[in-house]
Amino acid sequence: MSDLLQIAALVVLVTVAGGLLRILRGPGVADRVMAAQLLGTGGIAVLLLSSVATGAPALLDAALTLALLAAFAAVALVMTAPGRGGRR
Amino acid sequence: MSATLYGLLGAALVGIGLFGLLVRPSHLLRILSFNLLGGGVFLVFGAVARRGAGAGLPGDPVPQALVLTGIVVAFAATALAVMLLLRLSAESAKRPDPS
Amino acid sequence: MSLLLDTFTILAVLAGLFFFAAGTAGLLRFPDTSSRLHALTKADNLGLGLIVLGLLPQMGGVLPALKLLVIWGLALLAGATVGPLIARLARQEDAPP
Amino acid sequence: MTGLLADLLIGAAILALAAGTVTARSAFTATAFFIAYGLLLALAWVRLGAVDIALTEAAISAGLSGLLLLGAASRLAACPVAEERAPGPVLKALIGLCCAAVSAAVGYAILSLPEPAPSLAEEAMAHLSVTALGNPVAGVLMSYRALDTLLEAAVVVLAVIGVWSLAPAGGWGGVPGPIHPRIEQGPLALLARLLPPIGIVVAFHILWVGSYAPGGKFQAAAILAAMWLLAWLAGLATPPRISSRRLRLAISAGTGLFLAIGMFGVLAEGAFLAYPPALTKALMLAVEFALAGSIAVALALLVMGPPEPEDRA
Repeated sequence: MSDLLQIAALVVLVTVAGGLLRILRGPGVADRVMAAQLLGTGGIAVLLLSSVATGAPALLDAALTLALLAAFAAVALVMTAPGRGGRR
Repeated sequence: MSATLYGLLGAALVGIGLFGLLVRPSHLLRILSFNLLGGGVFLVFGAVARRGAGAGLPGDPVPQALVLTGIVVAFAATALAVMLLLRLSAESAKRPDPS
Repeated sequence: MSLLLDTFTILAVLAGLFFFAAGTAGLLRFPDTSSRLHALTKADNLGLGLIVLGLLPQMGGVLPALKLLVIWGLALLAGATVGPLIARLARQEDAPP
Repeated sequence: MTGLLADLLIGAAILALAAGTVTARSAFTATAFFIAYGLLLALAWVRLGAVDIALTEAAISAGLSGLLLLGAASRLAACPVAEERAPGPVLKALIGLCCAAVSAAVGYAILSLPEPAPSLAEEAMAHLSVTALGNPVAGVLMSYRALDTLLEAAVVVLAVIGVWSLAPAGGWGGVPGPIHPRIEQGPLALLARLLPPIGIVVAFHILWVGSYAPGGKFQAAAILAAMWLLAWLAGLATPPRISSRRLRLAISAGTGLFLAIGMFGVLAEGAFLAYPPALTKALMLAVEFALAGSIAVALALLVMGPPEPEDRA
């Protein structure tokens, strides 16, 4: 069971790393914000899966913090994004 | 194994951060680069802590505690640097540079 | 009983992984921002939701399970908030300046 | 096997994001990379067995730094600062070589670390029972590296004073930072009303749990600061004027209490920051709570920035 969950965490990590390509490529700000959001959600999933796989309940708290702060970071990204037509 | 790997990653980040700090003219990018450099140093500490695992702990708590304080201090320094930069930009907006 | 629960966990986590993979593939392959946003929200809400659902029986207690649900709720809240903001941003970007 | 693969993936992603930050064309893109880098660094800390640091990294690098730097990037785009010329290609190549040499030297040092690794883990665990704390990192922070913690709290207070002293003429004593219009409806208004109460509960949980498991004052403070900033962004909470005595007291209370307890140690036990055995846990918890509150206020004020001139606000 624990091995399977560890492999599942790895798979999520791979998809998150794939999503990073979108951050790197852009082109718009919206795309980068989306990829950052996926990174946050994926990070939460990885932490949850490894928490159960390795029996480390502290990782749940880490996931909780990440869930709070990922929402915060995404809001910050959107609020401060370069305005109209800001294709960078 | 993972300790060495992240240690080497830290070493690479130190180089990348230093490069950005010296090469990029943008002030904000320099602040970011400096933070990358700092992150590299923290990772080296983390690698050393991980190697010192023992007594039922996943890592030596002393370097870990140092990194913990280091992150907060680095944030305070970054905030001060950013605010200095913003003040500079407000000043140059008030008095347009003739050149 | 435990075998049944384990099977449930594996199935739900697998389904969650599928949505994560699909969401990322959509984020990478879809041609425009709006359809990419569509793909992302699936990965976000369903992928994490199914993984949380699958892990629930493995938590060995009501309180950790509750914490797990709170984490999912926060992710949902964040997704629901940021989704419309991203859509607005994307519309602004597509519109001529 | 899965562990090694995960390490390689996380490492490669961090490296790519760092390179992206340094080579990005616009400051906004670079900052977006930097936030993603902070999130991944948190995962790296988990892999290194340092959950305490992972929590701090997630809260500070991804959350607070993100808002600070993004806000700066958008304000700098509005009125840019004169920059020096970028170095030419030859000089760039030379600098690159030198930086690679620095990296190689640090890498060589990592590869030639002594075997078996020196460690203070045994000693830290042996003395942990004295502190009555179950979390070794918190124990280290509160007992034999207490001076670090004290100085760090003082540094944060000093940084706030530094940021405030950047107030332009006519701004001193005013409300810190730009003023955000109140957002009455829409998704952000909802989030700014829903998230802070949950965040405050989580922060207290992290703070309390910190005495026996990963967590503690810094992590809790960063979460609390983020929640205040969220309400500030949505225009729901206006920070008090920096001339307010209560605000100044809130920032310095934690450090002041820690200092006072340290001096009490001189009187009671004959050494600075020595805790009387009977009171150890109570004193440490008092310091933890006071510092969490003070650091939270200070961190949020660092992100908000100095007050702006009254006439513009």
